[in-house]
Amino acid sequence: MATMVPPREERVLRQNVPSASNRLPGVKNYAQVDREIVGTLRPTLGWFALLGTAILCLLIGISTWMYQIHEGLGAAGYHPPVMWGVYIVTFVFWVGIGHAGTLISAILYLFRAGFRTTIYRASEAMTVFAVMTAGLFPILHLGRPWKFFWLIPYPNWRLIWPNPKSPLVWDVFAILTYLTVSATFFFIGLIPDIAVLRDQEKNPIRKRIYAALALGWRNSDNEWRHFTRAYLFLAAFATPLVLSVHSVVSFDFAMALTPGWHATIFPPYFVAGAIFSGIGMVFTIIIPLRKFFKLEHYVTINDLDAAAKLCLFTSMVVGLAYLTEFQVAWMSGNRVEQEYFWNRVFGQWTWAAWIMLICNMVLPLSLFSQKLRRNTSWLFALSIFINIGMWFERFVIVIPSLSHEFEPWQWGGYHPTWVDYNILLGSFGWFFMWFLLFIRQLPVMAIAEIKEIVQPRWRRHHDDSHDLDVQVIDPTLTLGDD
Amino acid sequence: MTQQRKWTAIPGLLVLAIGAVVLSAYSGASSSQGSAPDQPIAFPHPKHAASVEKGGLGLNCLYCHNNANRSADVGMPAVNTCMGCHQSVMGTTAAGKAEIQKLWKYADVANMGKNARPVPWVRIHKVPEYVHFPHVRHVNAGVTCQTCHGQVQGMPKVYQAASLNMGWCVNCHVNGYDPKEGMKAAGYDTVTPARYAGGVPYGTAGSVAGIMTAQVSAISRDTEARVHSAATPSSERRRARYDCAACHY
Amino acid sequence: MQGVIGAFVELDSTVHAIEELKKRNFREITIYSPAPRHELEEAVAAGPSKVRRFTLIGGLMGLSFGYWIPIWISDYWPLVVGGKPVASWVPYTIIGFELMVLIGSLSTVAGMFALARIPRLTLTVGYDPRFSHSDYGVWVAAGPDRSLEASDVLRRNGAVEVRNER
Amino acid sequence: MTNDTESKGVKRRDFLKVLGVAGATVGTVGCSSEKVGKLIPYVVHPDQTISGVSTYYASTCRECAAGCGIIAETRDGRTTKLEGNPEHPLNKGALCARGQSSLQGLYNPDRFRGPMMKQNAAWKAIEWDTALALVSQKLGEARSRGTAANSVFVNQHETGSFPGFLDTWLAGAGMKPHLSVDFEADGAAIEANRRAYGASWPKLSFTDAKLIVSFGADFLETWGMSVPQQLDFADARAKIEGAPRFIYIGPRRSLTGLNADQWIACKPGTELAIANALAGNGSIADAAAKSGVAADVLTRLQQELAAAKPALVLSGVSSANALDVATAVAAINKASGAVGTTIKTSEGTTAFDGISSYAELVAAVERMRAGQVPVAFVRGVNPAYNLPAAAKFADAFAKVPFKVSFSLYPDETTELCDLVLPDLHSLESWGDADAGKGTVSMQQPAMDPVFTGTRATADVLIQLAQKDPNTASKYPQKDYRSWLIGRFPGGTSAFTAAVQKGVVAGSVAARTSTAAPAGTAAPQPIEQTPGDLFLVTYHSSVLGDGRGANKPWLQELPDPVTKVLWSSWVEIHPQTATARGIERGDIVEVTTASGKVRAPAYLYLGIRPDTIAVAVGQGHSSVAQLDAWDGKNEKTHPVQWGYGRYARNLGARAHDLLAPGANGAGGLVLTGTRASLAKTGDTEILVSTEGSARQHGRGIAQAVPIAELLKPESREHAKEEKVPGAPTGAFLPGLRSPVAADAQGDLGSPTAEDKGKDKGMYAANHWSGMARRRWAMTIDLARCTGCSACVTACYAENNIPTVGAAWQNATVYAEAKPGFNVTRGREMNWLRLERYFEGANEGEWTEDFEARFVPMLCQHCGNAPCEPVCPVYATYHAPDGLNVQVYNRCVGTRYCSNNCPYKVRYFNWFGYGEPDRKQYAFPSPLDWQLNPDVTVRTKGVMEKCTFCVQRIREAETRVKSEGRDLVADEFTTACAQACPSRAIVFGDAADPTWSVAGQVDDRRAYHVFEELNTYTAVVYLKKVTHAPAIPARA
Repeated sequence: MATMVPPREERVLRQNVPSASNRLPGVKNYAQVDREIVGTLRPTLGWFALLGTAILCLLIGISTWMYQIHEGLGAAGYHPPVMWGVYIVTFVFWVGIGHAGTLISAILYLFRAGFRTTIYRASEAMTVFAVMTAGLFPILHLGRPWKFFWLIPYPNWRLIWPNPKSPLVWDVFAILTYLTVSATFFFIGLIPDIAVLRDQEKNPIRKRIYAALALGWRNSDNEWRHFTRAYLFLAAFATPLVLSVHSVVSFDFAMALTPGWHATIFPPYFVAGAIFSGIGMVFTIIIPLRKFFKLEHYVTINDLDAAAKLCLFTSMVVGLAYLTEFQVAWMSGNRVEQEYFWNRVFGQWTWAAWIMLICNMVLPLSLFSQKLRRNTSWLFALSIFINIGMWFERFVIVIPSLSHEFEPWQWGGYHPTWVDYNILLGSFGWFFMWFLLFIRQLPVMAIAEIKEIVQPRWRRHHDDSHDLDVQVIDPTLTLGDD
Repeated sequence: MTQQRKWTAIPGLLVLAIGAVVLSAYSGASSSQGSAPDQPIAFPHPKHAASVEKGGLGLNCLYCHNNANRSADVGMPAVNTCMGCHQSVMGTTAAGKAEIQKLWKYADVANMGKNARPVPWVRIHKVPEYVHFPHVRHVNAGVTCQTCHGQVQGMPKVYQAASLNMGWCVNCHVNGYDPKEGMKAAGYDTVTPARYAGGVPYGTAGSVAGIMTAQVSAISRDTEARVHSAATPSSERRRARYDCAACHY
Repeated sequence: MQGVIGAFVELDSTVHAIEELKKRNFREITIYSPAPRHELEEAVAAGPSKVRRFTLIGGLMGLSFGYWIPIWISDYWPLVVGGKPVASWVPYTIIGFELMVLIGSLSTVAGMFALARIPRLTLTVGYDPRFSHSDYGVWVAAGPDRSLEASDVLRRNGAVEVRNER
Repeated sequence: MTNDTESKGVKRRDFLKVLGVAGATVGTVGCSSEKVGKLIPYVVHPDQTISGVSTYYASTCRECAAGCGIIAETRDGRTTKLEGNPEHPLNKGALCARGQSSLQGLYNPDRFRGPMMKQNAAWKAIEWDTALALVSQKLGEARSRGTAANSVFVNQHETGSFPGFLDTWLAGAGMKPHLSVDFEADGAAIEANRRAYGASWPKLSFTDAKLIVSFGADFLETWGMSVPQQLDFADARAKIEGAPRFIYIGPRRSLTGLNADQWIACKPGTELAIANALAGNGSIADAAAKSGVAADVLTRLQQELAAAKPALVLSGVSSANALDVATAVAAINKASGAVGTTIKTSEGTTAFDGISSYAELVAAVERMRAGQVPVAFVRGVNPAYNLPAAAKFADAFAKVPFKVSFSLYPDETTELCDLVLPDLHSLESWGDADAGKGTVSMQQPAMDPVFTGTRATADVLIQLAQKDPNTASKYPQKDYRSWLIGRFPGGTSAFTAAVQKGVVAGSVAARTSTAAPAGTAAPQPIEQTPGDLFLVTYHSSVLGDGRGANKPWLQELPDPVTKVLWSSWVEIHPQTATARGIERGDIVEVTTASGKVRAPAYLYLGIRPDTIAVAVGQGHSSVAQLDAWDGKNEKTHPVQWGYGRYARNLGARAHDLLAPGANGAGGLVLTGTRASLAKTGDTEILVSTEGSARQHGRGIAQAVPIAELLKPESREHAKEEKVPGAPTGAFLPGLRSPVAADAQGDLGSPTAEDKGKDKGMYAANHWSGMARRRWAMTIDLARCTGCSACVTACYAENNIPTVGAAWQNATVYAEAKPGFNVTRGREMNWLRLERYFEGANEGEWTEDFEARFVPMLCQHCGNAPCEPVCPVYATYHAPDGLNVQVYNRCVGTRYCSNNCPYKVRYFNWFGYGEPDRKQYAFPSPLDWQLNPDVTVRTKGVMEKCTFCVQRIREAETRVKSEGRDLVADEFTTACAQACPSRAIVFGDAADPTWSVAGQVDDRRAYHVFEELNTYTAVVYLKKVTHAPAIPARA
């Protein structure tokens, strides 16, 4: 298989990962990577408690949904003309969360951003689970959820098809594609790491499961060669995909003529918002994770700092979008539009609009301070605010717009009921159930990719490697170790 | 030790799975086609409706189902319609006699019809209730009964001949109803068309009043004559509007 | 298949071993490494991956299918909605794009699977769990006549363990 | 049709044996395999009916005293829809909301199934023979004691032969003539008419009037005969040229008042001063001082009256001096030359002849209290509810040893009785009515009785008489029908012919007036009653005097003025409310000397700040103190006392506030006391369909001053009212186009060149020919009075569920409050009436504001925003211009509703159409009314106005069978059919022979939200405003 190369003099190999040692100074060698990351997989009592809580929330959500299906959507707090409520808000929220994962794993991969390596696996898992969560909501909010498959073009005896002009059908394509591609991307990246687990697992049953999941991966040069290329292409696909998906989600609104929805700014606005909310969620997840899994030397404070800068940037993009919306309404000369925005910010929905503005526009400005950027407690607190703020952003987009449309006679309000809240809770249960299962069953960091930037062992010292922290062979590590 | 290449089986399984899904999408549509429930009286359609040549009485379908050309509902014959003949017609075979006795019970002949009850026929052909199917439109357009109901005149026990699902309906609405096929279904290829003056076929070939000439003629006389000629040109197929609101409202 | 497997702990030794094996005209060499290393890739010097063809073809198929299906659907039952043309290609670009990504990605993965010969049910000869952990492995196909030579090359270049495999 | 269920007491009736293939389309939407049912044929086929094809029976409506002609559409033995009889001289084909709802009286689930008797305070079903024997026995006892003549028979006032028949029967039984009671009738106006014109109700001609002045006469609501009056009023106003101006005088602007061009808000009770001043019996200054109206306003009124001859001045005040006002008004009319022109004394109706006054009823109650009454009969009246609390009816009634009710429904009075002999509904029984001078309106059963246990009272009376040897000879007839035929000139054949048409020349033997009202004690002057605010009570235009409260359609119909439903409310002017810290929805307590009432506050511009108002009609309750119906206690409470499940414990009973005493004509004084108002601290969301009462400049209800229309160059001015971004009004192509207007022109529009593309079935020359038509509708706002008859007609035609009952909310942890779903905006009115106010700043007191009514329904847009967003083509544009909703395809994304600028799409939040759910809107036998041509929607699907597509299909099928083409105006939608203003015209806009095609060209035509380029198929014609001829004050 290996082709002939012209014989040449023995080459002096040189490391070309200059950042390796200063990016992750606490990570010394491959074995340490395996030990520390694989070491996180041991379930603890606290983990079981958390998992139990998540499953409980999920069960509450499921039973509430069953009740809602039986009773009809009236059990939820819909108040026409507000025909879309918490479910669509939460749908957009979760899709948005998903975006940060793909951004980190795909876009930053293409851009070779260094801080990506250690956080991307968790973010990507977050993406997959968030999209899995989001995908439930369009079904959940249907009047007849058992007919959801009518949105999918499949050959049928009725000889009828869905309407490809409907943004909801675009949604079906976008969300399904996104779910498939991000799950594929996630799984492909996991294969070599699962192979590591397979090789290290002692329990025969788990070993078999890992073996099946690893698909017979052997770390051979041929595999790596196609793998890296395929991974690159997937990243290249995922990058426009991530931009398109939230654009398509925004079309759900922008294609309607409802004031407050009918805006050309929506696609970039939504994409920025999605990435912003996603990074918020990444902080929410990564900060406790690195602390409890004692992986601070992997996800370094520098990485968090870099991510915080991204967060600040997207917050400012989102803020600009908010202000642009107001400006467009103000200068449009369209009374319907103006009255709607007035009502949003100073009328019926003041509270929601200001939660959104403060959480998403004002508080993240604190990240201009380097001190706060490097303060994990603040980042964590801020990330919670961002999550809340971004949920309310979607609330503000969906609900006030519908409640204050063209027909003054049909202006209304909206009050969610316990059904809405339970299902919202259930969605968090569903998401965290998967996430908790993930963190104890699969490596939360990409072992192979970290190994890629960790100094390999070298036989000889190179003279010109003075700027590098040259690795010393650990005499304790011999074949058959571990 | 050799390298094993069993992996090819997995994509194969995948293809099978997709195929199964697609198939089930079609098979999921399985209607009650073919169902033939027991009726309170084993009414022999062949005896009544089959042509005289075939040993029936050649009764017109409309003789009993007399609303088919005036209403959305075809109507079932009233008990006294049955009794019109069966007061005197008592059957020839033992089984037939027994069934006619059942009819007498419903008609309560013993008490001069004082406690007569309707016959609770078991329904076989049914479209969902959100489908508006006006028999009158179809019958007056010349669609023979047998087109949808099958050759009832030959069914000792009536069963659902067509699937009655939406694709089946739409097929005819879009591609058109072929009068020739319809007439054939009604058995008109076995007798000379000259016997009929033309008009809307309400019965089977050979029935006493197979064609009702008094009705507005939706099928011209030459259609009848063409029954035996070659393929029907598509322009002569009878088509109906096929947007959703034609039937669903 | 017969061959020799050598395990290395150092990257440069592995590279040297590979290069020497190639010099000695060993044709079938498989390298195991815990992470992709460009040094190894260069040493093996295999051509570019053919995954790209799958990607291109898959993407194009997805794009054309993604345009075709909505246009076909619209024309199949030509209902007017909102006064719009029955088959309007502009919005169908979205479906075209999404299906391009979907089918393109899936065919990329399929291509990678096909080219890398995964999934496979059994690990092949010569594989050792250490190769996913921290060590590099070089497996070289060598008949009984050349196995000694191969072992020698490997050992000389710093293999910590060399085994004959069959 | 499956018939495995049969509710108890419902007779398995002959027509049920019919139902054949595709019988009733009472279906749910789903795709599961169908449960195979039974095909039940007739035993003997009836000659007239074809199963699946409607039969129409002409009859007479009995929901109010007017007696309009109706046509009952009957399918397979069940009446499914009432429409006005176009041949009838009174209503000319129109029918009001109450008339439409007659069906829900017929099929009311709380109707008595058969006779019942109270034994030891418990009710028990008995046999008719037992019941009749008991009545005979009690009557015999009374006769033998010689007290029979003291018995009282209280009957619902009605026109026709029955009152006379009843009096004869009573005489035969030794009793005095009956009391013919109608709480809604304006006794004062009737008495004044008698005195002034010699006729109790002359024909009023609005078309001939130059000026209409109403002193509190709500002639579009409960005053007089609303439908004929409304028809005439709308015709008068639609004349444009020479249309009369209309001035309304009264403390509160009723629906009639909102239709006036000018409102003169006088203090309650001071109409007399104004009327006298206008009649020349008093000074303007004095009137101004008393009434609180500026003198210059009254002067101008006087001048206008003097200038506009003939005028039509009406009096319908409800204060103690009502008779004096009515008399003064008659004088004004005489002076303005109205008699013979606008008041046609010779063409009047006898509908109000022989009516008994409230005072007579009170006198009878006092006789009961004195223990003089041995037997009391009550039929169709509910004095226990309708008499003021001050009359203490229950106590007096309890003193009567034997009380018989003929009521159909378990009302308050019946609960106090000892025996119920349930009558048949008017749609199940025979009768006749006066239809104006020289014509008789026939009443025939449209179907067999719903409950076989019920019997027509007239038949019962005949049976009773036949049991008595003394009277048996006088009643040889088998039943009342035979009795009627016996008296009918021409006998059976003429009778049968007359019944077919519904009206026939002739006259019924009207009952002559009973004795002149006894002098009643003058009530206390209103100024001397306690309280700081005047109290106005009035009969609800929807529920009437309360008799409509048990019909869910009427409960669900928003009050045309306040838009409140399923509850009571107190109208307070915003200024007064602000001063007292009261907000909309705050529960206030209204106290008078007679009692208290708690109800939520409704802030209303159209009421004087020193006045509050409460509507009569709600507040039914049972003596047994039954709780609200919860959907389950049908078993434990077989009789839903308190006027049925839909009326019980809903809102407040305004009668508790009324002061005792009668007006000069012996009529009930509804505006006779002051009241005090207190905030209770409780608050609730007012059950109302009103969003914002202001248009916010969006040009939904547009209007044009009459002066503009009369200018020769008015075409340019027709588009006076600017809406944002309004295009030039080039909407006609969209209406005429076979494919509506498609923005891209791909499908061709009549103005664009055909681009040669295949338009399929949307092409004008397509073989299906569907695209030749463009169904459209015009709504003339100059005619529309906001009466809401169209709304109920739509409910009746389209199987629209009512959603406001307390039990129609979710099951778990959900509020069981009447109207909860409505407070959540979930009402299903496919056609709603929006009422916008123009002028009058919020909170400011002024008489000078305008109300505009807009019926809002699906606009069937050519470029419908709802269509492209549906992911499953559940809504699309049909080639004949309909915006179609396919229920069974709908998955319920509700995106279409979000994208509908008109907000006319309604979602099934619960399984209102599924019989096994507590939210089921049609508990048996209400479901018998369901239109078999319209799918009953299941939960989770969207629905909306279909332009009555089932009627379009029916017409198409009919003309196909008859081998012809549709003729212009051959059929119409339910709303257009019912409209008593003739404001709605439906038809094919692409065919110039249809009326609608001409109407869309009207210079007043406009589309709502034209700037959105939706190319609607509903065209509104602007309202016409009439400024005073004499300039208003500066």
